[in-house]
Amino acid sequence: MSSKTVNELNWMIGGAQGSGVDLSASSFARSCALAGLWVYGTREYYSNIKGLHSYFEIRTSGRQIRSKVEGVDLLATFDAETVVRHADAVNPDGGIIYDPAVSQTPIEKVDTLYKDEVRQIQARLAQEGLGSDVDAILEEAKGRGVKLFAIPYGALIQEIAKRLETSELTRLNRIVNVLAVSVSLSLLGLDRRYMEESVRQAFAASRKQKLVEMNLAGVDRAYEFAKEKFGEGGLPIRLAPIQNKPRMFVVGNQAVALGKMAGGCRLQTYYPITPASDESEFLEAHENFDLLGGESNDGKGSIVVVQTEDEIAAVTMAIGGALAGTRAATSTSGPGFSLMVEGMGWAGMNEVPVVVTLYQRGGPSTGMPTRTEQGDLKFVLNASHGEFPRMVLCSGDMEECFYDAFRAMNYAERYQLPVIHLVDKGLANSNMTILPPDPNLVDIERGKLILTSGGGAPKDGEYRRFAPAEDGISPRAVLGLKGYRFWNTGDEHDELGHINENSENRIRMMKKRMSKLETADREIPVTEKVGFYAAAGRPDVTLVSWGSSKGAILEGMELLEKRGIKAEFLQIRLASPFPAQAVRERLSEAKLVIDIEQNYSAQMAAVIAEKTQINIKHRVVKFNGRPISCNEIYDSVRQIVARPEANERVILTHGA
Amino acid sequence: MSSKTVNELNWMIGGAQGSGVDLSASSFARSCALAGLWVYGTREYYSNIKGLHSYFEIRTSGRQIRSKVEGVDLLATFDAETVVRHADAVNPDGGIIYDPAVSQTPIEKVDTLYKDEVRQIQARLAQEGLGSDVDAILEEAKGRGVKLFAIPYGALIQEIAKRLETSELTRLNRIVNVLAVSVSLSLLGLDRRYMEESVRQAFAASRKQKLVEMNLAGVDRAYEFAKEKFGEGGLPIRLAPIQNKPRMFVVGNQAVALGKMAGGCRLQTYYPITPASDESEFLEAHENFDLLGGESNDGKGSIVVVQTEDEIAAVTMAIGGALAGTRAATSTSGPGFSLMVEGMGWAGMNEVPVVVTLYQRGGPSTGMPTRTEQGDLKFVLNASHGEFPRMVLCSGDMEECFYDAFRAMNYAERYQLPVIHLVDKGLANSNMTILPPDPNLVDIERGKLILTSGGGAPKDGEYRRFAPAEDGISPRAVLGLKGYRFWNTGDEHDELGHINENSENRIRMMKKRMSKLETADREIPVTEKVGFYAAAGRPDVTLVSWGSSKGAILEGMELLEKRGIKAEFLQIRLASPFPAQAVRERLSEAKLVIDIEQNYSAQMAAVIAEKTQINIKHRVVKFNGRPISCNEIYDSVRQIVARPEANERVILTHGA
Amino acid sequence: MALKLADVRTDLHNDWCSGCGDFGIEASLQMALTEMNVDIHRVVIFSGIGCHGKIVHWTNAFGIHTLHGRTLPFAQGAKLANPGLEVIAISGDGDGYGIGAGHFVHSGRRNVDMTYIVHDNGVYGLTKGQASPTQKLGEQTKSLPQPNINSAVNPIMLALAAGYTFIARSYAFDNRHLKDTIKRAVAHRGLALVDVLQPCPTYNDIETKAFYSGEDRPDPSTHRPVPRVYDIEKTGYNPLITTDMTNEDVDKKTLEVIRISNEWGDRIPVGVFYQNENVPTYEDRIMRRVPFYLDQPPATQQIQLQNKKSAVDLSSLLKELTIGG
Amino acid sequence: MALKLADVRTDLHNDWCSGCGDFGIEASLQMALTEMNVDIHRVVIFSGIGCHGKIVHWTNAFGIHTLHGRTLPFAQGAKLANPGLEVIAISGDGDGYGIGAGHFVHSGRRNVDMTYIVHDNGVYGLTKGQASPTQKLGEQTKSLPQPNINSAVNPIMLALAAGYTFIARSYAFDNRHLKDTIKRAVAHRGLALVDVLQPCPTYNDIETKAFYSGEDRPDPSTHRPVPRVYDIEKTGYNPLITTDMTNEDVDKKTLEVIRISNEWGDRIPVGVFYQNENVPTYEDRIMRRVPFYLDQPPATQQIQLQNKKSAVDLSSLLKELTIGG
Ligand SMILES: Cc1ncc(C[n+]2csc(CCOP(=O)(O)OP(=O)(O)O)c2C)c(N)n1
Ligand SMILES: Cc1ncc(C[n+]2csc(CCOP(=O)(O)OP(=O)(O)O)c2C)c(N)n1
Ligand code: SF4
Ligand code: SF4
Ligand SMILES: [Mg+2]
Ligand SMILES: [Mg+2]
Repeated sequence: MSSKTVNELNWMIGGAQGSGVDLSASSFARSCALAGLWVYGTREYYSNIKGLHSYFEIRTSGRQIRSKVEGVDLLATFDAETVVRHADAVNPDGGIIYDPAVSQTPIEKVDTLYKDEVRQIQARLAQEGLGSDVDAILEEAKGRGVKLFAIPYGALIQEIAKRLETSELTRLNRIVNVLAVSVSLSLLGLDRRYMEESVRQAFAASRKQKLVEMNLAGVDRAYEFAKEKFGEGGLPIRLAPIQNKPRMFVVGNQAVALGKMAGGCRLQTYYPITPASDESEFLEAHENFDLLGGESNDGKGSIVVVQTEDEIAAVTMAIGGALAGTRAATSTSGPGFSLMVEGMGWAGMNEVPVVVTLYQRGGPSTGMPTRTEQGDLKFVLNASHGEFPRMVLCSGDMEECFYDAFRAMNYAERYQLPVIHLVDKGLANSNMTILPPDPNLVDIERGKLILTSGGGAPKDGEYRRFAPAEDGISPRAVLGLKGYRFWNTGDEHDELGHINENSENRIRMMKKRMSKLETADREIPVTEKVGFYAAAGRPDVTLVSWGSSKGAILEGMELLEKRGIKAEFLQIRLASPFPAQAVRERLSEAKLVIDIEQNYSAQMAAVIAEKTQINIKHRVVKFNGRPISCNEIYDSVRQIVARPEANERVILTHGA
Repeated sequence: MSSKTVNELNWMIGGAQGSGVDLSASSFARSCALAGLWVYGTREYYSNIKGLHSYFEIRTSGRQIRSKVEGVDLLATFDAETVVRHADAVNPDGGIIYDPAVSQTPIEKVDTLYKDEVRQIQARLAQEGLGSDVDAILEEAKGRGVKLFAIPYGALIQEIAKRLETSELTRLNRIVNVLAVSVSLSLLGLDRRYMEESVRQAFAASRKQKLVEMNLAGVDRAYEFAKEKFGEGGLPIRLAPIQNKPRMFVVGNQAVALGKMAGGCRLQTYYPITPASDESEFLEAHENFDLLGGESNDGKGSIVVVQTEDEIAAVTMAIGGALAGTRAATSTSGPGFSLMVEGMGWAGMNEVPVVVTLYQRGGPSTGMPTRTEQGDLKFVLNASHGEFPRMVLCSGDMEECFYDAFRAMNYAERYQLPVIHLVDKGLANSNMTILPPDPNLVDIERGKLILTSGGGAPKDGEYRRFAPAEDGISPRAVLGLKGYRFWNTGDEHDELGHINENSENRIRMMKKRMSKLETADREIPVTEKVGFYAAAGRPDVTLVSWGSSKGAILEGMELLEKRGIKAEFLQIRLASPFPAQAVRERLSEAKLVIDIEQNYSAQMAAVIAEKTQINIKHRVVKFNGRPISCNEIYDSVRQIVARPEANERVILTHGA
Repeated sequence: MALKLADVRTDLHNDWCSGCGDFGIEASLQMALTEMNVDIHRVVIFSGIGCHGKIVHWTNAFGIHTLHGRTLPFAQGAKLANPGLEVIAISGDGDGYGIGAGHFVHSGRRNVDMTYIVHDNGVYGLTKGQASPTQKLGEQTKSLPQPNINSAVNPIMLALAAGYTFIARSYAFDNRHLKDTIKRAVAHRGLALVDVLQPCPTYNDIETKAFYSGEDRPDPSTHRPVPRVYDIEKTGYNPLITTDMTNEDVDKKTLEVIRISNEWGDRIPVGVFYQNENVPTYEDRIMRRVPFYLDQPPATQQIQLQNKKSAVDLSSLLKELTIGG
Repeated sequence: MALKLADVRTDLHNDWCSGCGDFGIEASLQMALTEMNVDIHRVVIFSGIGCHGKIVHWTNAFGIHTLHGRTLPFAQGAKLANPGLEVIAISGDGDGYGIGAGHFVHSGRRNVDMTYIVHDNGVYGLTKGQASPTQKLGEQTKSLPQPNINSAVNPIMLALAAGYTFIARSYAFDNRHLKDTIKRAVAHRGLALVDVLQPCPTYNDIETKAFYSGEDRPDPSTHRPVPRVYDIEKTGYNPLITTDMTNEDVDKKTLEVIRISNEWGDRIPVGVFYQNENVPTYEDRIMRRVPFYLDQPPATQQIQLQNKKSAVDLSSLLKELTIGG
């Protein structure tokens, strides 16, 4: 069996929302992680609470991985729909686990498929001379070499019920998930103890011993059954434990939450919205946290999380908090941000540090709430009427989510302006194993903040909140600080903060505010502005991108290199102030530049054109709401490199 | 007296808000217009109801004029502040009308001056060795050659009271305005009958005979007094009647309102905001209007104007109306638009024709509510999360306000998308004489609208609101039309309008929507996209601009030409879809290009860079909230042409 | 030609959770549509964002699924543009009483002749169960990490304060009552609110179906559950404000509405709380300014002539603005 | 050290119209500030956009002139970040009851311990006199082209429905009453509303100073005007909700509040309508979750160590998320 690939797997599980698919996926991932493997998982689901189809892909590997890959090695299903939707994604030498009880289900009876989808599948099967039910789909797969593993879930559950001497079949039915995962792991040859531990950890919080027992019985029976029935299963992949170092297993919005916490955020306001609210709920669930060497309050710090009546209140309440001197943030998605723009302008005008984490999702309007997109870049760069400075950070991966969330809090206070931290659903809902982030890599920098009377005391006795300053940044006092009275207004104002419409004052204040962006541009090291990943050798192609495409691009580059195409990668991390010089330098030397983005119009390319007058002719865009895979990067770049003139704009379409 | 300039005058009047300055200005302008002269007037005022300083400049001429000019020929004042603020703007051979009763007022007693302003003026006077009161200012002016005309308003009013045998001195005091205007006109030699007629017209609506009498008595006494006292006054300017053709005398927001009305708008929603609400109030005051050849309803049509609870309601209510089949619009300024962006996205997603007239004003945030700016361009181009097509029209003058308002209604229905009509405070609050616009120059084009059952009937019996179409535009039915049921949702949807998250459907729908911009770009004639004003001969410089700078640029070009600088002018009228080809063609041939804008960052230059990769290095910007004058154009362009390398960015600062 | 239920249902897959009270509301609404004396082609249903919002897709009438919290202004825009439409606006409690509270209040001030149904389930369903504005202070439904920190609004009282002229409450699983209430709301001249108590089995484990139907408290003699929900009109309560009532009478009625609306716990009142047709509708008010409004509302006016030119005769207006001549 | 009025005034030029009721409110507020037992350095005043909004610039305390309609969320943010601040939020009636109605309602549900003063002049002053939400249906103030088309809200009732725990009304030109009411509002534990009847001589020619003071109706014997405004507390009314009251008592009081608040015309009630300190404040509610909230609120927590590193010890959290090891 030496021809087997070891520890390179893409596993998929699907099922109705709310039927426990998420639990399956995480217990699979956890088992792998417990075995020391690296994991990268993505989640796809509809804007629905229960019943519509959702699926997870879990990649696992012996080395760290950070993107989605095309082709499923093993597809675990327990309903008809998952077979129908995903069988065609299974690699020719992969496998499908299915329930023989659903194999007779006609396609048109899967009523959570759209009518068009049913018609398309039926037409395809008809063309191949196949029937029109799940069996036909399975047959089709088998024809391609896919191995089929029938699991009589019902019978297995009956047996387990007997063993446990229980009659709670409804509850037991839920262990169908554990069965599917366990059969998978057995087929892949991973020792059952990882799955057992995974189950124990999963139910640790609930403290329901009964539940743990049931599930462990499921693991037991499933491993047994698979061994008996399929032996080694004939799959070309094996999973083998490799080490045992601790790893964090996080989703993107947790990484952001941790970064905010470490970065000093003590007031988070939010209005519920997918996929942002998970972050706020995580913060709320951890509102009391440990302090280093703190004696007072039992060494506890805390964050106040407020659910507001809408996003207008969320942003303005955060601003109110920031005025009082706390680091304040809010978190939202496109529709919510659309309501925040007036507040952003006020913060810009009054030089208030406030951070908005924006989880981009499919737009416009309500769009595709649970799908990913990078469609809000130009909006946030220009949001709100009039002109004021703002900073925009774009995170490309889990680690950047953490550090950028931390840095956003710093930037906001250092430059006294609103900061937008751009992430997206792809990051927010992906989970992966990473090495624990180190909060000590970033200092807390509060800039010209006056927290105590006497600090940065005004020379002439009168505190002037908007006093002129070389770098545009005036010493900032907080509400309630004796001797530092100030005023704020959304109107143009004088140095004290009172309304002032005088022409010279206006010009001075506009210049002062806008010049802060130049200060930031000067002070921030280029490594925080762009990421650069050189090619091994003289590059054939320069890829430019931002945000969550990063992982797929880095892995796509490896694939390209294997085929002799040397790619380098310029990742824009700071969209405002825009690192025009760095970008111009990189791009003006480039041979062939390809802009890669998850939106329709290649928004970053537009920004680059505006800021550098470099027109990136070649563009790879994806806007179907599904994240980019490394293979799509590989394919599209190869296509363009092969025939640049014929492929100026490549639209990626993968993803079910 | 043949050395006198005839019919070229810049007259200014100032005073406290609410003290009747606006009435004075319009009666002056009206008198000139009655004499057949062309008029152009601008208004400056604070965000205040009563008491703070406001002033009007009225230019009048024998030929049509369309911009502000530097230097005042005759300054009419009746308070101290106006003298203090504006005396220095009076041309050396001009004049100042003032009340000797205020000449002893110390500068620091003018408490509506900001403290800084007081200090500055005092310092200036001290340096010149002058006192520190109004007299000192007058003396300073006199030193420059300015003529002073003292009008003892109080005494004159007493006399008039006696003549009229009235004791209503408080009411009579208000005729101080009429006195100042009449003295002005007398000094300028315009026959008093124009002023008399002007007074009659001004009070025609109020039907208060007494008021008319009082004011006519004022005209009488003022002319008398001026004649006695100053004779011809020694001013180098005369006004002489030239013809008597009817002219419209309009302010910008009336021009927009008329264009909307003619353009078929029948539902206007609004939330009060400066300087937009005047338009809605004009519409409301004229909600019942005449129809051509209409028999029903006594030949009356009507528009429903709704004051909403906020701008979110304004835009969504307009959208609701549009869905029912009416042409619907709303009107706002920056802060209001900031609240409308979510609604815009919904309209974009659901392909609903809705028009938003955006009166730009000084930003960001509350900014300078009564001052002008062109600061919202990039915001409206990118407003709201995600990507959807929108059109953006930019009007450059009164006539364009009318025709663009009309066309905006057409475009919205033809391309089934939200249209933003960008104007600004400079246009909205300026008034001028124009030839009456001709609504017949534009056809009403409703595009693929189905208003009656059977029109554009669906082939397969089922109406599909978002049916695919070559040009991206599907036949559009309205709510309540039998046989044409449809659904809408902000979510991505199928052809019927139901939620659909399928990947292929998503790609198809995104392409369909976005392609409408290409259709519009193809169909709309270039003359509606850009204005082009050639130089007389081979141009030395190409000016690029948009919106209300147009008038100043055209007149500035004339001034430049006199000094031998030949300028051509490219006016961007359609900002989306952006006429990239036309602009690229014009600019790539240009020798020296100067971008002129009324904002801080030269936003249109950024858009041009993005769309054409042409970087316009030279920029003239103004962001102090005061409109550009033709002289500022002249000066700044001359400065750049003389030394291009030393003057990449010129900031204009004029205006009190 | 009488409509059948199937006529007013689309054939789309309904993706609400099984047991969701929304099904009851959908069925009642659709039954009301078949029984009502209105032309179904003129019926337009608006909804907001939330689980409830999908109702328009399951219903075979013009269906506009709007933005979160904005149902009311969208709906009013359509109705004012074409008063011939029969407009039914639908919200969730988060949508309508939460983010939409401002519109809720101001719509009452207008009294546009239409119906407003609110799916009141105490939670934000579609965003996974956060507390909605009708959830009580200190309650802790399933998915809350901590007890609810905000006090609840009383929608009946809020509606009264805002000026709604028809205020009712019903219960999602009392089909007949809900259907009849919707019919009465539609028939009402003016803005009609129907607050519908709606179990959300997925996230609200407090105000469940069992709770409303009193399954925890069987009648000692019959052993059958005693429902908490009771119909105030069956107790003899009369919601009508009539023209012959004195100001004191009206005051008294108002106070009674509020008193009853505060009942919760063992007795939960449903029924029509308040109906007052003596307040002019917004349409009536427009008519005073625009005499031909109802004959030629915005949506049906001819705006162009045969030759495509504007139908408007601007001449008198232009004259008004013209000087000289 | 007692403050003098001059200490709490800035020396800026005040640009309200002469005779404006805002002057009365300003004076009363400033007098209250001098008389109140709070450290003026901890006082922060928030205002909205409108004529009223400029009040913070004339007042010598921290002054935040916010956005139109958003006064309340700004103010709550500051108060929650630092509960040691004495926060006074100020709105116009357009600002607070119009565009801000949603925040108005939801702030009531929170009951943050602060004061909210509304300048209630029946118009949108700063945008030139459009009708505000408190202007009555059919009224036509000076600058309206047509009679007002919307019904008025009753702010007292709305506040009650929303959960305000102190609800008062006063009159801009009754300095003493207004000042005292503001002091009581500030002293109140919880969210306190003071609706202030404010003449706008420029745009509201109906509810004028003369109207409120009854200049059109002299007492037949004394020939002195009989003011319309009367103090309910002087008639023996007691606004307090006490812990020993039964539910029925509370209900009765509530209904009385509403009944009185509906009075308008010949008798216009002012005074404290309702005060209930038995409802926990939002701060109390936070304390149940975050025990050290009041000692170490967000604004005063140390977030960094001496060496500039984060003060947070993430290790237990990271462990929670860690697998293996
Ligand atoms: C502006 C905006 N903010 C937030 C959301 C996210 N969102 C979707 S549904 C929902 C709440 C729905 O609650 P409710 O109105 O009670 O409806 P239910 O799901 O309970 O039927 C929210 C907050 C959104 N779509 N738009
Ligand atoms: C979002 C937004 N919309 C509109 C405005 C314009 N605006 C300025 S003041 C005002 C109304 C003020 O009325 P009110 O709150 O009653 O205050 P008052 O002037 O009467 O004191 C409005 C609508 C604005 N500033 N912001
Ligand atoms: S989450 Fe609740 S409201 Fe939404 S569909 Fe499920 S049960 Fe119904
Ligand atoms: S407009 Fe009215 S509210 Fe505003 S300052 Fe003048 S009088 Fe006062
Ligand atoms: Mg709900
Ligand atoms: Mg007001």
